[in-house]
Amino acid sequence: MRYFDSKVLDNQQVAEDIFVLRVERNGAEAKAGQFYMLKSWDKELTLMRPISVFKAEKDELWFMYRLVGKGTQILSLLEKGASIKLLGPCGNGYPCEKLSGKVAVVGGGLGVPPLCETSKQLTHAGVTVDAYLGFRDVLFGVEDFEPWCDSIFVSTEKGEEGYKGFVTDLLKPEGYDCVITCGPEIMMRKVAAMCAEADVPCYCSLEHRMACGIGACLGCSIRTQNGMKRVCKDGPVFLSTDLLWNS
Amino acid sequence: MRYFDSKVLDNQQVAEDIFVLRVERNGAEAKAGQFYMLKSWDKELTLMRPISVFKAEKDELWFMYRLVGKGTQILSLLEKGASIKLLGPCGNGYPCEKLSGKVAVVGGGLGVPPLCETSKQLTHAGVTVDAYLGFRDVLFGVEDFEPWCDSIFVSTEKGEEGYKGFVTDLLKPEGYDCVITCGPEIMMRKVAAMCAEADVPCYCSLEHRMACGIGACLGCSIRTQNGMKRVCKDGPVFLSTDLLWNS
Amino acid sequence: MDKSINLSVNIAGVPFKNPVIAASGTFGFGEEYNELYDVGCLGGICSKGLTLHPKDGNEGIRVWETASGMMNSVGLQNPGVEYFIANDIPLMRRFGNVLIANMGGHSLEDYVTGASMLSAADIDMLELNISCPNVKSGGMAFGIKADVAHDVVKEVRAVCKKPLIVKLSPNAENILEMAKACEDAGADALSLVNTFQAMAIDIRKRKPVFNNVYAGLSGAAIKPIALRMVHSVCKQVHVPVIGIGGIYTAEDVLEFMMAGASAVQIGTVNFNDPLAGKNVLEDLSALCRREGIVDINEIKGIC
Amino acid sequence: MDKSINLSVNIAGVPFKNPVIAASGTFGFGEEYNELYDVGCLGGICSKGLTLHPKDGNEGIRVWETASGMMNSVGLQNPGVEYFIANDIPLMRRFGNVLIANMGGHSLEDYVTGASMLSAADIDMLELNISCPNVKSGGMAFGIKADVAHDVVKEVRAVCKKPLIVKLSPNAENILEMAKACEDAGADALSLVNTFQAMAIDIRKRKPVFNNVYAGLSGAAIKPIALRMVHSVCKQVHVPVIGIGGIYTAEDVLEFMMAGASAVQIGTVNFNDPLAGKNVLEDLSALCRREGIVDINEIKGIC
Ligand SMILES: Cc1cc2nc3c(=O)[nH]c(=O)nc-3n(C[C@H](O)[C@H](O)[C@H](O)COP(=O)(O)OP(=O)(O)OC[C@H]3O[C@@H](n4cnc5c(N)ncnc54)[C@H](O)[C@@H]3O)c2cc1C
Ligand SMILES: Cc1cc2nc3c(=O)[nH]c(=O)nc-3n(C[C@H](O)[C@H](O)[C@H](O)COP(=O)(O)OP(=O)(O)OC[C@H]3O[C@@H](n4cnc5c(N)ncnc54)[C@H](O)[C@@H]3O)c2cc1C
Ligand SMILES: Cc1cc2nc3c(=O)[nH]c(=O)nc-3n(C[C@H](O)[C@H](O)[C@H](O)COP(=O)(O)O)c2cc1C
Ligand SMILES: Cc1cc2nc3c(=O)[nH]c(=O)nc-3n(C[C@H](O)[C@H](O)[C@H](O)COP(=O)(O)O)c2cc1C
Ligand code: FES
Ligand code: FES
Repeated sequence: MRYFDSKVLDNQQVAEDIFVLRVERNGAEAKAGQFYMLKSWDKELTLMRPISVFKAEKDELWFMYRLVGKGTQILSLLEKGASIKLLGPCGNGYPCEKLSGKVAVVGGGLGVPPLCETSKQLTHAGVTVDAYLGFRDVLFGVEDFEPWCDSIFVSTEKGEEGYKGFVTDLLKPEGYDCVITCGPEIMMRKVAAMCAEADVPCYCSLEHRMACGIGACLGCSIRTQNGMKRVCKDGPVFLSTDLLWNS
Repeated sequence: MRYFDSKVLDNQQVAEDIFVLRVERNGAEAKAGQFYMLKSWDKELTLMRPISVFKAEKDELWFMYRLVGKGTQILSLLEKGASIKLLGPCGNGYPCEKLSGKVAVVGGGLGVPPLCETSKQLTHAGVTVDAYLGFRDVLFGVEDFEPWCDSIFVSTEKGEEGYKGFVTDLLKPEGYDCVITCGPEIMMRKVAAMCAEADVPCYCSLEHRMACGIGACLGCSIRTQNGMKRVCKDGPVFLSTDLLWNS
Repeated sequence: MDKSINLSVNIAGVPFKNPVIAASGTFGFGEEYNELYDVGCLGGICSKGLTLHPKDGNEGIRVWETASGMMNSVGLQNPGVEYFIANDIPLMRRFGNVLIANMGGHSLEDYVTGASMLSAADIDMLELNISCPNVKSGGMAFGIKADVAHDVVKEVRAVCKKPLIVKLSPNAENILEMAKACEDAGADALSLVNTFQAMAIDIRKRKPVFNNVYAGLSGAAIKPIALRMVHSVCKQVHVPVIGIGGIYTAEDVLEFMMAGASAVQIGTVNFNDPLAGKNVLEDLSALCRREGIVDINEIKGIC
Repeated sequence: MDKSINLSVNIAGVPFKNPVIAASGTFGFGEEYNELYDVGCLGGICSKGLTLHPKDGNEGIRVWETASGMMNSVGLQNPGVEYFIANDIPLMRRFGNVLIANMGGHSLEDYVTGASMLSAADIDMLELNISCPNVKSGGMAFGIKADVAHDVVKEVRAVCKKPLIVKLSPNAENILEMAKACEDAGADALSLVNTFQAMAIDIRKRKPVFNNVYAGLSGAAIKPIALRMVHSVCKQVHVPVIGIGGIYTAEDVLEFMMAGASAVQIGTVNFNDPLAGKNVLEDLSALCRREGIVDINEIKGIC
């Protein structure tokens, strides 16, 4: 866990509202499924913004984010060379090193990017990966999965690209040793339920509003089967069977 | 009085802490001694910042400002092409068109820049201008007075350049039909007193914290011989004999 | 502006073409901002705070920027009720929107005399400021204790022929008791909040920034507290409530109306964006369309 | 840090190496921030708010950003006094600075039992939170009315063997009466302010953001109000006061100390800058040098 200054290497719009930010890594760690708290402002905004690691390259950290509000707006305006502060790596991440055999990564919307680094780290751990990636209408980041995945299944809600409907329609958990999912809660609940039925372990990555990002403020606590857990520190990755989906 | 979007044409540091900002004029008016309320932020700062017109060129407005706090800091980072909002022209300005003969402009510190446009407009009005410009240590803007002034007298506190001491030591109001002054209150009071003694009319340009800049909030009111006056609307230029120097 | 969306509201029988009103003390008598846009587009304008007799206001620094807000210690500088009636009302009338005279005071007698003069003049509503924290002699007390407020409102109510808005101070000991006391005493509407008593120190001079030491905080900084107060007051009173405090955007207007306000006032934002009145209104009708709101009154108090 | 400047302060007999203390609820038990810098450099650390029994805290959204501030509705999630004593105190002790246990409660009995347990444990001071506005059942009431506060402080005082700080709520009906009541009841020091009761509405969902509807506002937004409260309380009480509320910078620290505070707590700023504690301290000694302050106690209360 470090708090450090970094430099923007690149910040590109890759789809409507979707940007990829590349920053100097400065030796920072990044397990698949971990995230960083980012800020490129001083005190104009109170809080830093949690963004997952999209890719951890040798000297670079990549983040893929959607412009949704004030913070991501400011991020979206960053130009090469700009300063940015990073706090992280935050959270536990996926236990890639403990997995084996065949794993499905199931992502929806902005849950897709963190699964890219995850697919890579799984592949490096000798795991075979299939990706199931669901989008509303426009695809982003799909090609980044290609080096790491056996098969890639894509869906859009109205069928603009790939399968028409939800990506969960395509998934058959039975064929996998483990399922890893990240995306809207409604999707993850569905994936979790399917995995429970098929008796396949399922890891979910949660989102929650965060203040500190490091476990100090209890702003992101959720009730789980094992008591209160901090999404930022004890998560964001939880075994689906530990979750209560209490929202 | 207009509130309009403009573009930064240039923003140069001309001395330690001193910057010259050039923006598109967009047909806006600018009498000598008037000022604009500027902002290049959205809501990160609550208020706009009052800055006097340093030069009104055909298609450009020039401002010279000192970096003192958050607002001027943000201004100082503006690059060519950046957007900036202007509200103005604000205030009454100097009555250049009503003056004749020989006029002394007496400026101190950041009171110097507004006297540059003033010297120009006086010259255009057929008036002969002498400039008395006082600085702490470093000079700025002096060469800009050259086209418009007969003589230019310069002082610094420790004598780094020009006369060592205060610029008021150099001034002899007797020789002028009118004296125009802008700068620290202590300097203007001295100038006003000397003019009173010599029975020469003296115009002073005041500073006051401002919120609206257009006369609506009464945040900048001062007590004068003629009752309460708004520096932003009824001023910033006052006849010295109207002032009470109540601070 | 989108004509298919109804933004008009009614407060104590007075129709407003929309719920956005300029807040007292931040908008003069409308003249200055009218140079920048037609201020008649606003639902209404509250005059700067009047007192029976003319006042010069406070000495020294009067405005000071703070994080997402500002402090002011204008101290009710104004030309007095008589001058206002003779000179400013006719000018304000040209705007064609609701004319609200805002009045403060130092004594019960001044309040009553001023109110009866104003209510006999050509104004639409009287807004009684029982809250200005800047005037040392009195001022404060009326807005702090509910029973004191009750007395002044009752007396003013007795002489006031126009709908009476009572403007509450967030410095009140108990904002709910205060609201109920004013309602009981005959207020036709309540507006809240006025500024929060606050302080700034100039560490270089080692002195308070303001001659009066304390001054009033306004702006976005106070919005969450103001919204809470408006919400809780709306749940307790039956008269219409006008929400005030850090309202900068159309979204803020909806928040306050969802909390129960019938209309809002915008103050500090005028300094940040001199076209705020116009901009907030334009954004409001676009926002209503986006949120599927056909009549702004639909969402009033749904939270 | 500049060793020639004395930053050490004393509060109720407890020496602090400097006046910058981490505020309760924003700093955990110090562990997490200690991964980023040596939190032992701070004058002291207030533990997260404890209650006699463990608490899960509130459901739903717990933190929400606002203009220059944030709201929280954590609801006193904590492991309970017993667990804290057994597990967290030993960890906190390693930091080598002043250990302040912050405790809230729902009933007089819980306060008294918790306080006597804590005061028998290895803590330096007890900070009694009579103000948390998040817990529906009780919590609020203690911090609103001076007479209720007096009772709880008196009972706690009777069982507490350690210096007792009482932390005041800005939602108190009358902050001066509250301060005096707590002083009368035996508080050795006062700390203020806790968060302001506030509200946010999600206009898209047309619902309050927080399950509890209201939540606590903190951060730079509240600084001017907090400073005013600290200033006025300092003028009225004889016990030392710890200033809290939107303190982000070394300049802010000096403002609060010039207003009369003996020390300060920093809360929300830790989220904005995880190294805030260290940075504020470093800046503070540079600022003192620039301002010609040799001993920080010199400027205490000069405004
Ligand atoms: C562990 C984690 C990983 C994330 N990874 C990504 C990612 O890789 N790419 C991406 O685009 N987004 C990601 N998000 C969501 C991202 O944090 C928010 O979209 C972002 O904070 C919005 O900030 P804003 O200022 O633009 O929006 P605003 O709505 O203005 O933000 C206001 C406040 O709400 C918080 N907030 C708003 N939306 C969310 C949200 N969905 N989740 C948590 N907090 C939120 C903000 O952090 C801020 O504190 C992640 C969230 C979490 C918790
Ligand atoms: C009519 C007028 C004309 C001016 N012309 C110039 C000019 O040509 N060049 C120049 O460098 N400066 C000029 N000033 C001063 C300039 O407005 C301030 O230096 C500037 O506002 C500081 O803003 P800040 O955010 O950097 O400082 P901060 O101290 O952070 O500002 C905080 C607040 O105080 C106000 N403020 C701070 N200093 C002053 C000041 N001296 N006068 C008025 N308000 C102040 C700011 O506007 C802001 O509202 C003028 C001021 C006035 C009133
Ligand atoms: C400069 C200034 C002057 C004010 N003068 C008055 C006044 O005379 N009478 C009054 O009732 N309120 C006055 N107020 C309070 C505002 O009307 C409003 O209640 C307050 O500023 C909160 O709203 P805002 O956050 O939108 O500014 C004044 C506010 C400011 C900033
Ligand atoms: C997330 C969060 C949790 C808090 N929890 C507590 C608490 O448990 N006990 C307490 O006395 N104060 C608590 N507070 C209040 C702070 O200690 C502090 O009084 C307040 O935030 C104002 O200071 P600030 O503006 O520097 O944050 C909490 C504040 C925040 C932001
Ligand atoms: S965000 Fe602070 S504990 Fe998770
Ligand atoms: S700044 Fe508002 S009246 Fe002058």
